[in-house]
Amino acid sequence: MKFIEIRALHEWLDRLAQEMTLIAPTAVGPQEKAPGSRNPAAQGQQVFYRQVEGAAQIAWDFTRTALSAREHFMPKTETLFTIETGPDGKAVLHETKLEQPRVFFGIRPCDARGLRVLDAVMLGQEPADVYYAQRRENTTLVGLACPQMWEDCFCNSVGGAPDAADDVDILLIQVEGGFAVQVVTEKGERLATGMGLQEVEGLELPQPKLNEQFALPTQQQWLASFNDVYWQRVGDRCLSCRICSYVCPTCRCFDVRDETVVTPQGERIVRRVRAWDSCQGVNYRVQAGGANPRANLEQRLRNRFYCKYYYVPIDYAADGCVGCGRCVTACPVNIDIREVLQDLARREPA
Amino acid sequence: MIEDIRALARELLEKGAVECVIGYEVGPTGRVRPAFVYEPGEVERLIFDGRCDQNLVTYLTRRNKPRKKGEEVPTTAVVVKPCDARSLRVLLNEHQVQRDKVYIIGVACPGMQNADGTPELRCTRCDQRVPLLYDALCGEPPEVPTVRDAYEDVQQIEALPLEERLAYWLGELDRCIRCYACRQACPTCFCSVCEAERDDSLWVGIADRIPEKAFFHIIRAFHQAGRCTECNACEAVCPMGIPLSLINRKIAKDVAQMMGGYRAGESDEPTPLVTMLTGEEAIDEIH
Amino acid sequence: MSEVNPMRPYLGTLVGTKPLATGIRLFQVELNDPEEREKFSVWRPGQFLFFSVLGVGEAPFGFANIPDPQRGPVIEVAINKVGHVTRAIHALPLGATVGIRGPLGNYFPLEELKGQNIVVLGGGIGGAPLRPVIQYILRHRDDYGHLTIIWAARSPDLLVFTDEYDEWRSAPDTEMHVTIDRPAEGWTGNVGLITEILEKVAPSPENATAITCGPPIMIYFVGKTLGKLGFSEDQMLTTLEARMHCGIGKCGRCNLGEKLVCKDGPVFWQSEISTFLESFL
Amino acid sequence: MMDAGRHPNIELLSYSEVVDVQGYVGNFQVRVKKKPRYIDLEKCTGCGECVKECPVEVDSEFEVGLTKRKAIYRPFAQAIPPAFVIDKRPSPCKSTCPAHIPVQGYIALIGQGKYDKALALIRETTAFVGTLGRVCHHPCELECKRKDVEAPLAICALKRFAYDVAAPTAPPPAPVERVYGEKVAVVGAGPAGLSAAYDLVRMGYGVTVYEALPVAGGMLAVGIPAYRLPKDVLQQEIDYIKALGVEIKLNTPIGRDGGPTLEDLRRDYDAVFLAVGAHRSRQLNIPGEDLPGVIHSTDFLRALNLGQEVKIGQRVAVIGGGNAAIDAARSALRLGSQVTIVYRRSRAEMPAIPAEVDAAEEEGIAFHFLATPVRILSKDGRVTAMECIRMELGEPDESGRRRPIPVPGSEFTIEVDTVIVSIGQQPDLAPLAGVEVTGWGTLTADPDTMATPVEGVFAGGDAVTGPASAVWAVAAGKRAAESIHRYLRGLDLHQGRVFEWPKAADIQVEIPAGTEKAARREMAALPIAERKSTFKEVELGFTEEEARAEAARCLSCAVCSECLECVSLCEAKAIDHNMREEFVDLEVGTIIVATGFADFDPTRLPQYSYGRSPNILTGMEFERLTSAGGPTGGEILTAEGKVPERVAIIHCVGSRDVNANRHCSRVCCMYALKHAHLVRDMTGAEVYEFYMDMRTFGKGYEEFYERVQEDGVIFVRGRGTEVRVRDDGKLVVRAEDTNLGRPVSATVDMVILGTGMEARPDADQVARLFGLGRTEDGFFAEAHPKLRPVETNTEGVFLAGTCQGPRDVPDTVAHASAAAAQALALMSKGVVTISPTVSHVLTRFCTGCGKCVLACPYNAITLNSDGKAEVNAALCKGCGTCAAACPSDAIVPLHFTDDQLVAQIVGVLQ
Repeated sequence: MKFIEIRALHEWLDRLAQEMTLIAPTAVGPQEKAPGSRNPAAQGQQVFYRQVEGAAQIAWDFTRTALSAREHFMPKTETLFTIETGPDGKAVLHETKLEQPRVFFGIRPCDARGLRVLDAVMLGQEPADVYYAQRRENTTLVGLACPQMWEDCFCNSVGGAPDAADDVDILLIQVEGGFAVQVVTEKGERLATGMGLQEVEGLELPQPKLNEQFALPTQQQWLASFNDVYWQRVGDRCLSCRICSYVCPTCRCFDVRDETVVTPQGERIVRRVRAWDSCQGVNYRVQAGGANPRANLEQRLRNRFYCKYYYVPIDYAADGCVGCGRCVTACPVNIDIREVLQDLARREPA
Repeated sequence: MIEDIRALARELLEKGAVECVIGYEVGPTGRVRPAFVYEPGEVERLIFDGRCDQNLVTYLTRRNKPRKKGEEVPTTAVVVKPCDARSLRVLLNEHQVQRDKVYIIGVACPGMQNADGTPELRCTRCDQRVPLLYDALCGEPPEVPTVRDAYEDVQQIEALPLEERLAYWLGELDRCIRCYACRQACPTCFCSVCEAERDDSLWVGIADRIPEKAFFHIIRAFHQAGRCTECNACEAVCPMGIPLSLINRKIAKDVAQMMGGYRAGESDEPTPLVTMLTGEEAIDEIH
Repeated sequence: MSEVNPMRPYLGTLVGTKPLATGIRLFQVELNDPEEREKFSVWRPGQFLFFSVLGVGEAPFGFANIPDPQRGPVIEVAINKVGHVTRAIHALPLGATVGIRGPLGNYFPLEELKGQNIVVLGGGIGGAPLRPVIQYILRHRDDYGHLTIIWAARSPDLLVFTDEYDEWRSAPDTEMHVTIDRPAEGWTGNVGLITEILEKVAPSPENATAITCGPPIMIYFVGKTLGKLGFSEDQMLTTLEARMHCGIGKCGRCNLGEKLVCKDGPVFWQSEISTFLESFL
Repeated sequence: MMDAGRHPNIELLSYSEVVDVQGYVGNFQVRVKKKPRYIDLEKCTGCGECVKECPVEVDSEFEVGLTKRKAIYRPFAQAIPPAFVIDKRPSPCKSTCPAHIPVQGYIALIGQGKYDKALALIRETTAFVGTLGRVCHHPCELECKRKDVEAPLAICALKRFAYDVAAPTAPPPAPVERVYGEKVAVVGAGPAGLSAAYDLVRMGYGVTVYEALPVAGGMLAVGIPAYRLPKDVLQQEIDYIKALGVEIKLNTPIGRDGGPTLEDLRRDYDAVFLAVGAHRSRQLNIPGEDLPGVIHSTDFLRALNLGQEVKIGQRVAVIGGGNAAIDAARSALRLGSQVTIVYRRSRAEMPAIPAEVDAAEEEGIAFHFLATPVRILSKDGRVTAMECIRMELGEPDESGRRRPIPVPGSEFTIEVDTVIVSIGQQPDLAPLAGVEVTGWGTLTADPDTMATPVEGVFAGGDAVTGPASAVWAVAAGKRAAESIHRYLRGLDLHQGRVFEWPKAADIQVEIPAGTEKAARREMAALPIAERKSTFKEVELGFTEEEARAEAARCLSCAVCSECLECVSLCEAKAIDHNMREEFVDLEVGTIIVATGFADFDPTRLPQYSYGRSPNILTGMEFERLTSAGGPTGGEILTAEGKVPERVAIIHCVGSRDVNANRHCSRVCCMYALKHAHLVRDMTGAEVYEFYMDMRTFGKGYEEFYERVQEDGVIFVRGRGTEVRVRDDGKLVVRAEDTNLGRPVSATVDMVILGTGMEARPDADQVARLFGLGRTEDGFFAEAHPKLRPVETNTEGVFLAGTCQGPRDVPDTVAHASAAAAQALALMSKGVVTISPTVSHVLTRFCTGCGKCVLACPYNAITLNSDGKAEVNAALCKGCGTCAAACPSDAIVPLHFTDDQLVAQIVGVLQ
């Protein structure tokens, strides 16, 4: 088993940060906020995956980041191209440039698994999304296994594991004095050459503590429940606030719009941007004539659950949910996807 | 108090006086959340204590619309704390809720608590223990020595030099992901299409950049001027932990100062910010 | 960029425009790059495209014509002024540069319908995506049986392609009926909903396929009426509309249940629609 | 003015107010409130006879307070219409009185020495003048506004005075002629029953009163001891009622002892009024209550009042704290006993009239508060003592009083041989079969109309309310009488009746400036020693002098006292004190607003000492002073009645002053010159004019200025900065003479302040009503200062005169003519053209919050049945205020959309 000492790891990371873009979990925001707040986000600093300058900025002791790794592959906002006027007065389109190679360090296994879902949607079917593809290609994922499953996590119920190496290029597992290192892919291999790994015999890997596993509803149960009043009852509580889709590692809905910005220097920049969107928004599916097939809140809420567990598997042959539990923690009105799944799973197939 | 609420809820549901009672319950993982009770047999789910800090009035706007065109609007009972009652008053003033379609179960408020059991900050500066309006009052008003809000938190920010204040806000707003949860949780944000989400918006794009984020929050704050009841719902739901209520409280403080102590939702008078449109004089004073 | 970027539009020029009805105009676009023009020239009736006003935005529209061998691939779309993009399109001057993405989505399986009688039912602006169907059938007139065109609008000023009715009517083995919802001054033709005239015309379901396009509620009721006339769900084709931002199954917006209108549609058999989890209404 | 008043096409709605304006140009609906004038305009000849006997005087508005006017008055000599008007407002005393006796009226009449008229006036309302004057608990006095000066009027004592002094000599009344055939039976000859009988007989009905007791008067006769209400007083009043034609059948109980039953009465009479009172005592329910030494106050007082022999012991305990308990105690005292009152609450909670409690204490009655008997001890069948327990006060009960709770182990004993129980009474309803009884053991009757659930049967008084006060019984009787009349006439029992009078607290009364304090008179009382042994009346009543002095303290809150003197004086029979306000709905096409201005109130500028000397006058006051109809008959005199030797006139008071109004009032210079000329001309006094600039533009004005200069008026250029009142009354005016550049002063006898014009204080209200804008100075805004000086931004509404800005008479006339011409132009055209720039609602975005409705200055926006905003294009002026107010961006002014504005801005910037 390969092993790296903490100091060596830090040195390697510091080097990496010099050479390329290093993204890693880091604490953001003011230290002192409302420590006792009922809103977990307001209690203190939150950890995000952000570009860091070196190992010192990396947060090592964190549960899961406030936002998933998705923001680095499908940014909250990205410019697809700018529109300029050429010398002949005709429009010229300039597509966004390629990003530099980067290392995504410290990605949790569930977030990495989320990328698998995004891959299926964005790349799995022709034509592929070139922007996503570039970022994906240029990034090497160094995963950091969870020592345990946290409150609200349920990756083990949806086929994942806190120390799964399936979707990363390299996986680090914390052990006494350093990290056990699993190099998973060729891409990982290339990166690992500079790491200075030691080979340690008989390294014992800790067994992460798991949360209780529960059974998921079957396809039949999903089908049979579509028109159930149950959704109305869950929807009663929903605020349509969209937090769930924004913190989700696999939600990929986007909006595209053109915008014209005049810089303070008087330069007029016209660009086409795309930005995150959420199926929970009231006007998400309004049609030109004003018709809205998902005008009701419970229809939109239902759409989200079905998208994860029914539509994505059918349309893209991937599991739509990785069980990271972010939506559970963040939902201000405690709509708990686990509760919904278990409620449905208990139903007799019609 | 819990028993009073349950008994009242049961009576209302049994009589058919209301279709649904909105209150609080404890979810399966022990978190307190809004409860929608339709059957008299389910009233035992209802609870009330210092954890019930969500503003349930938010749900009324939605329930006040007929589900299908022409259908009658059902009557809903809702558990309302003193702060929530002010939001409700604003909604009533602005025709978003029909008074006869809502049964107000007022609760004498013990003050809300943080997760660690300490009193919520906003409750320490609130001097209302009994809602300003209700159809029935549950619980005995506790005598909690409280001070009327002096906006110390706002004053602290105001005291910062301009650059620091700007830096503070840009730092906070940088985390905003434009999820609009603040808006959705806000009882008095009820536009059918938000200014910040209009396809044809001339003023704010969809991008997740600081100018757009700041613009969204500023628009929201201005739209809340004279209407925000400082219920803190926006801040309580923010997944990024942005101190949103500070923005609104800053405006509320200014409104109170300029409009003779006006506090939103305390009377059925419309907000003076609409009715006092005498532009010229003010311009005169500036120059 | 090595690959083709599906989000990048081809640039074209607005070469012609004419009013069709109140608030509705026909726009003719020619792509600038001859290579792209060639690639594009294969669109089929029922497919759609994204029309960009650069700097304002893009929106999806059905093709309103089929590629014309004589004129070259001039793209025609009929656009109703309803939103900010369509308002901008209506304001474009001739010669303006526009963006076109497509052709996207599936199409009416007209090849498979050869030899059949066709009933075309268009409501309002919904007539636009059916015009290529009519054009295609008229161009291949001998391949098809009887053609019934039923055209409806709320009022006379909302009827589209009125200047082509005579041509359509005079085509061999073709009948055309036009109706408006409510009586209007100076209107001497049929008055009544499209379903009423459909019942009156009562086309035979024998070896026939009905192709419908219009607002959701019209599609729903026309489907019912056709059913009454004996059409099976496998004899009804329709094209659905949805709000979308990519047209290629990525943006996640246009789904009806597990079906994506952009990728799995926009053309559906009624038999497919009736198995949708989610209603399009 | 006369021409306008007489013109057949001009309808003058005087004494009226516009309360609502709806609609838009060509289609205004105007709602006008016509205040009651109490004078029929058609009949009033304007002779002025009515004024002569009016006892009420208030400051005359027209004479700016320099003279007085009566409550019935003509605003000014040339008023159009020339009719009189009565200034009548609600008064706390009459509103509070359960029987609504016109208190202020009889007090005014007493004040004028018209005692017989005072008595007659009270008798218009009630026959029990002397009785209520003695036993009433007079809630009116609690609310009398005079209490804000020093103490309320002794209203009750004045009523008694009117009776005492006038009743003995008043001729007995003639029987009232029967007008209606119907007969009414009244059960119970107490205050309620007799009051109903009194009113009904005067309306012209036949009335028979059935009384179980051998005397009439109910509790007044058998419950109240003679030292409070002498028997002869009550008897005289009952005799008065009988003389009108009321038949009283004594010793005739209903439903028992062989008397007729209620059914009999219902059969034999057309209506029945049950006023059986509450004569049955409540029981203590403690051991020993049945002992012979324990009696009930009702029995005790009844026996005493009926002259029967009553045996009580030496040591008497009275249980209870109501009036009956006090009456029983004081009566027992007069029978020679030692008396202790035991009451379970404290003195503050006693329901008895406080003065009665005081009197009892004075007479030597002992009190045990916060105690209640638990048993009565006896020896050999005779009461020896009473064991009591102490109480403490707990939470308030449903009566609002704190509930007494026994203190365990606090028992104590009082040695007594007689116990008089007086803890309340209830009606004895057992004989009245068929009536509905409440949980309190009282009769069920509508509290407003007194109707019972039984057809044709009404009920009131203690039988309905439980034991209450005499005046409440009188009130109930009166209400019942009105209801019975309506019932018998087939009229609605409710329509047009006022059951809820304004609460005294809600009646705004301004205490006239200069009201001096004057102590409340109290009646003389019988010496204590004499009281203890006799049943002679304790209170002795007012002397004439006392009564008139007390009456003079009345503040005339209602202005009109309703003494009705004017009614008898008016030969044209034009006065109707029962007029109500009316609402008139008008449909008009155009509106001209000519609401005038307000004279600047110089007390706002204290440096001018206005109000600190009567010789500092406003221009308007001086104007009245010089008028032949004014207070001095047109002579210019100081308040001391002397011809002034030096007079100062100060210009620009409240005008051209950043501390008051910045505008120039435009007329002051000219009127100041006129005043200077008048003073010079009429008195020859030296006149100083302190002016800033002399503004005498216009035809003939400068010439007049020159003439006044020639008159010898001394002009000082510089604002008068201060007026000081010297100790000797002379006035010192200071100013800076800007010509000389140094301060100057003048000592004068009179100062005339050239007060300016400003917008009326109610201008904001009027502006809202008619959808008018206002300029910075507060006057109504014209549509354009140069081109559209009479139009407003609300189409169809025009301005005339000083409501739009200061102007003099000729300019006002010209402005008014212009407004009339504009209105006519619009009317003759018959159509209006509106601008296409109107607001448009995008319903998809509209949330119906109603902000635009509030913001729209033209009332052009309403919420429709879908809860969405809707713009009336005819009213909309396209001002865009709504668009600014709309938080949802759901309302746009057409042709000024955001897109269009941005396009313009971009165009400008490029």
